[in-house]
Amino acid sequence: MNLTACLALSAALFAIGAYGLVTRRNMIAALMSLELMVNAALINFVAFARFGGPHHGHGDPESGSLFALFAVAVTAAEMALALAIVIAVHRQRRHLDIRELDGLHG
Amino acid sequence: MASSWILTCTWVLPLVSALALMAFPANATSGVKRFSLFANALNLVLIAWLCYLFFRNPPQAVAGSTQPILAFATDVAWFRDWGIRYHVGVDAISMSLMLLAGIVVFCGTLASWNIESRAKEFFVLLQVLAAGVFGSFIAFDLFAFFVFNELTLIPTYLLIGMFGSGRKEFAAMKLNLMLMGGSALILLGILGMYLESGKHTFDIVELSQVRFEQGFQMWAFPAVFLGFGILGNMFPFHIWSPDGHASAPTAISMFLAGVHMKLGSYGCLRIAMYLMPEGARAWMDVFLVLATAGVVWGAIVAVRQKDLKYLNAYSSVSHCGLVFLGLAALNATALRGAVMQMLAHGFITSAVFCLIGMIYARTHTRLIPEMSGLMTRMPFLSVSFIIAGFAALGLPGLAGFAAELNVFLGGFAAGSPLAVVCTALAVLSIIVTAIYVLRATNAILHGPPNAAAAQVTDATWLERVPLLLLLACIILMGLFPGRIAGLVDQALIPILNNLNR
Amino acid sequence: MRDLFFYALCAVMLGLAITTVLARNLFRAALALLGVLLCTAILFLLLRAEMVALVQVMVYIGGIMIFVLYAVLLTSELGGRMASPSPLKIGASVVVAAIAFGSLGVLAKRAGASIEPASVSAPTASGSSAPADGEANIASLKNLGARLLDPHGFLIPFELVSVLLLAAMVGAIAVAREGKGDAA
Amino acid sequence: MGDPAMTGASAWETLGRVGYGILALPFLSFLINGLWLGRKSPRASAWTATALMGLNLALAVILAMGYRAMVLGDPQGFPQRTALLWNHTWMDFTLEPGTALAARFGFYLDPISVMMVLVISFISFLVNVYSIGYMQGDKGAGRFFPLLSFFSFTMLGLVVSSNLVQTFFFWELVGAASYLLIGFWYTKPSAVAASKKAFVLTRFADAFFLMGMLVTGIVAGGFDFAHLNGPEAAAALNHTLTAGMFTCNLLTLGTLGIYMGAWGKSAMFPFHVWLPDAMEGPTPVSSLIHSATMVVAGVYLTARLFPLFSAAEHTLRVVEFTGAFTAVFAAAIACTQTDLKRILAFSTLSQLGLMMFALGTGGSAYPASMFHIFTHAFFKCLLFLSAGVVIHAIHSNDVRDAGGLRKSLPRTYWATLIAVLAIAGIFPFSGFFSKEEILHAALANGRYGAFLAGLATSALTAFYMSRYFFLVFHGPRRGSPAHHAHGDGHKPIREGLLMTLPILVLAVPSAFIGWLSKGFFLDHVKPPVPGFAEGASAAGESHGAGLGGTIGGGAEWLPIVATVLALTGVAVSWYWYGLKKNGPGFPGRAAPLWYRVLADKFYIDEAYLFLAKRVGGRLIAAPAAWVERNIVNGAFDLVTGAVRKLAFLQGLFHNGQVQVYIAVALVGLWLLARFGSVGY
Repeated sequence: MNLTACLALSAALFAIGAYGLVTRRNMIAALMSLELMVNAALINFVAFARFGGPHHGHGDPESGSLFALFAVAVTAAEMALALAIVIAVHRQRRHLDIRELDGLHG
Repeated sequence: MASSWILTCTWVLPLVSALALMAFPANATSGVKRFSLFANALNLVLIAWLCYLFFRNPPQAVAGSTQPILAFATDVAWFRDWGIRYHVGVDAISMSLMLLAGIVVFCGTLASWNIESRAKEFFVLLQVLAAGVFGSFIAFDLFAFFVFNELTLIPTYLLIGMFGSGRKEFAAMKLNLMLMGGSALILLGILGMYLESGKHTFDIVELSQVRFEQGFQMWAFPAVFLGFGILGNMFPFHIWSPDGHASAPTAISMFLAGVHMKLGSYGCLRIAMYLMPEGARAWMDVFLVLATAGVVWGAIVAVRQKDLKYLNAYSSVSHCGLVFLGLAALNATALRGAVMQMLAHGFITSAVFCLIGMIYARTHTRLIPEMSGLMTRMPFLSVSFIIAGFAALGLPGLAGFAAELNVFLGGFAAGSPLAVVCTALAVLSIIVTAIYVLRATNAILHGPPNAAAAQVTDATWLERVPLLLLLACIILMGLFPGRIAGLVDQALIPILNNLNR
Repeated sequence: MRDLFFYALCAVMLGLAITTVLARNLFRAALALLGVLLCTAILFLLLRAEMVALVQVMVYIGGIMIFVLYAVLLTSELGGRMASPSPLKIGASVVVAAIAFGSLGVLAKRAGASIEPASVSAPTASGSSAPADGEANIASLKNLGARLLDPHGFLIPFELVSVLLLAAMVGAIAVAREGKGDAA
Repeated sequence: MGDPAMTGASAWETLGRVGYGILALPFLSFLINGLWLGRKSPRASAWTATALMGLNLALAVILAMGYRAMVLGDPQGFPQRTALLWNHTWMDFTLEPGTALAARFGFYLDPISVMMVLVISFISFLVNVYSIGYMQGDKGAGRFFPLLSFFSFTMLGLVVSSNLVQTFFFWELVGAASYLLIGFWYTKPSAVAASKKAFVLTRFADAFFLMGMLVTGIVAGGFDFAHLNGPEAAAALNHTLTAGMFTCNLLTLGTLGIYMGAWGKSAMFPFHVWLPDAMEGPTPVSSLIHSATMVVAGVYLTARLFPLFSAAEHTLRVVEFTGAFTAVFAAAIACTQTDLKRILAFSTLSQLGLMMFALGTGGSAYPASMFHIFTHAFFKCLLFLSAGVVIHAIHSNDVRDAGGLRKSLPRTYWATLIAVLAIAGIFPFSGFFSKEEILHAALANGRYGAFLAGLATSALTAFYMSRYFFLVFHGPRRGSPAHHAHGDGHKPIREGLLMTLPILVLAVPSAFIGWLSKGFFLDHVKPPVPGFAEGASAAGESHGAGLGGTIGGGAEWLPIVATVLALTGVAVSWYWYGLKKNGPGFPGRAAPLWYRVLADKFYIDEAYLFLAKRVGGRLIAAPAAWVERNIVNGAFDLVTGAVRKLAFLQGLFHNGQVQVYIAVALVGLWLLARFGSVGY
């Protein structure tokens, strides 16, 4: 158990999340994949806090933990909004298929 | 000089008024109009006062000097590290163009009085556009000039796209794409000069003392001249202008053709020819041919136009061709003719576009075959139209002739066979000009009045003011061109000295 | 022993993560995600970040996952199966995921390599080669609290987060609320 | 004025003010009536304009007297009989540093400018008086008088020009004023078309005038007539350019260009087509155009630059040929026309041709030509004004509707008779003298072709003018259907005083002025060339080919031949139209081909129409417009289209699918990590 292993785990989680984010057609499922990716980021924060960053040679455990905490808070806010949007979209369209929601197409 | 920052006010004032207009509630249409009219009138008064000061005591150029004598100059560092300065000032050329711009903006504001929806946005954009043009005319730093020049593009796009008619999105896009293309060429040349000079400066006065290498000028001159030529409506890059004018609202047509295009020809003279005279001499035969082609082509194509705005747009191509012909003939009389033609065409074409807008507001058509006998119902507008038309076809006593005479005389005096042939062709184009001008006036004003003419009314007093102002300028310049010609000659001395070095 | 536990945890976590992105049933996917989050909390404990682990359990599992489950319940049939993506899309997504993993993996390896040799050469430093032994890299709750409320530390972000959360709350309500027209 | 003490500086100053006044009064009338009074009260504007023109006439008389006393009376001080009242620089052109080419506005006094000022003021005044009556009740009367004043102003400005640029300036303004006046009844499509035709055709010629003027001015080094007419200018111009296989003499080129302007303005063939159509304007305007303004401007310009022209042999031949041809050509057409005013218009063309070819034959014809301008102005004005009375009376322009008006319009009848005799060249009416001088000069200069053309023209003129006279005033009243339809057929025809008074006044000079002023023209009217006054002196010989010769040498038989020819013409006409009471058409059942060709004016108008519509419109302008729309503009569309096609590729990634965006972003992340400096 060292920094590399933790980072590899987080990279794997991130990749899996990315895969889900790109393939899932259901908005909630895509959001859950997004959660996986955020989780990977959290792991990174904590891992660097524990094993030290590349430049300092040692970690700053409080900062790392606090960054993770902030990230959690931000994720919570994000999820709250995202799920609100999900509810709103579902109410309006009766489905949650991302592919139908192509309003960004010029 | 105590009043040195006064020149800056001419572009700050429209900009500030634009900001102030933003604070107006969206539905305060008449308040917005009154405020912008007030601001533009104030600016016109300011410019007129500056002109008065300038013309009362014009700076006299030293005979052999290649440096312009600037009035009301301000020169402060802007981005010190890059040698960018805020250097403004006026000589007779820019002063008279400033006056033109001030008058056209003022008249354009009055001509836009019938705009009701989104008036606030319209006038905000108009003021920004005006600020850009005023700034460009006074800038004597390439970077500042470029910035002001770019400042004009976005409002133009939005004004045509939002307030235009017909294929307005296409026209706005076409216009902006072409002008941006021109800007890219200009930027290329400007940066080239900046790097090539080795003086770490964008200052026009300083760069004018640099003798750039022939090899550099051979590519940089055509780039800059073409870049400005696109803006100045040079054949065959004029194609943005007919669509643009036809789609633009009246004030913007007036402004584009009357003032904005002049920025292009002004840039050709002030930047391309002044800073790279050797390139100018080497390339002028090419531009001579292009200019003549524009003069003749614009006139011939105008004969077949049915839409009044297209007609005047192609007439502008022809008349702007005369500006370039004057520039390309490269002698004192022709250059002076070019400058005077800028002024004359500015006044004339603004008046014509203003009239077309007013006629359109009454008949709801711009198609020549759909109008007839308007003179019976609107004598004032018709007489104004005839005067403006006569000015456009170069009738003596009106502004167009005074300018054309100089251009033609300079063209013949240029001596080279090519110049003489080109000038002769350009002179012959005045026949075609007479044909299309009279065709339009006869068709829409004369003849038996048709149903469309039955309901129209003559101009209101509010509409008469801009027309009278523009026509007064046309007549005054046509009757007494000697004074302005003498002043322009003074301002041309440094440019000519550079061209002859 | 600790390493063994770590790798087992990793395996469970990855398995659950894959279930999350592959499960046809949305509810099952949500449960798998719950598992992943739980395992992450355990991982945090292993990394001696108890506070983060606590928050992970409370906020994520207690809050966000409940949100998600509610959303699932509100919008889908529980037994419903989602359509599987097209093979082309799977292929493309695998490539994307592989690229993401590859690039991050490279970065991870470089990061690890840049730290571990340094710690070998300087054992007197905070000893990241044997993090279990040293206490230097462990955030005590006391220090954490002090840093969080320190005006020169994280006080301002802390306060900003509260504003953010408030804004998110108001926003969520505004977005999800039924329009005035269909409320009646 | 004859007092030598008066001829000091103060007298010149006074004369200068008179000069300003002569130009200012008509302009003032234009401004007052055009901007204000015309709309308020057409009647008041008519009287104001007339009063100002009367004042103008008084000033013109003062000017003429002053000129006579101070210039002609002082042959030592003014050997060339020219003087400048004042001269202001309008614009300087710097061609090379140090040299300046000036465009000036001046008041040039010489015999012909003073003569023209007198004629223009006199005729304008009478036409104004006449118009008060003629335009009464016309809706546009308020517009008419300012324009009429403007027309007089521009012509006055033209004749007093001291400088070629000034001439061109007013030249164009004359054209513009005539455009506005010909198209005065602007709701009438034919009037509108005629005004456009007149302007465009003269404009066509003026483009060449402008070129010729500029080339001449640049090469000769000045635009002033005093300079251009001097030997240095001709010498400076007289060198030949060779460009490949083309050679051209700058003198010929420049003078030909300038003559093109005169060619168009004086409506010489083939530019003559605008003049008959210009009849669409009100009759007073026609009379002004035909007698004192507009068309004589061309002859005047040729005369003004005569010394320069006479140095250019080729140009002089062109002048002679166009003049002679037009004289016969127009006279032949005039014999077949049925429109009152068109007959007169073609007669003007023919008379202008006489004046023009006279100038072309050489120096000794110069006074003859000017003499003819002078006499022609009076009788032609009279003819038009009386034609106006006839038109007013019968409400038609057509001689077929006229006839037998002798009883109802007695004053007009007698005045017209005098004018017809004058134009036909019957002794002792004014036309006889001037025409005889022209023929004399042509003969003396050895230009026999032109001389014969002149003889033929005289005979034809006598024929068609008496035809006009007999058709209108003798024979049965043919009446106008439109007239009867209006229901006012029984209204008695009246000759209003305001309209007949000018006619009667004009009858006096038409009858006597030739006899009275012949001496003046022979003594004083000479091209301002040193040495010319003494006849074929050495200086004149070396300067130009045509300047030699004397007037009236030998050929005592000429007046007799001319009179016999004219009387023959009158007699034939009297036989056909007076005695046999034929209608205006061909005196037979079917008109032969040559008659139809004449009546249809040689189809020149149709040829122009073909040129304008088919060649100009369909072959040049329409394809140009098509090319502009589809090829020049098409280039832009092509470029944007290509960009758009390229953009399609990039559009694959921008399809609105969030997931695609995310995938692209992730690939981007990889690219950053792989190639960027983010990694370490």
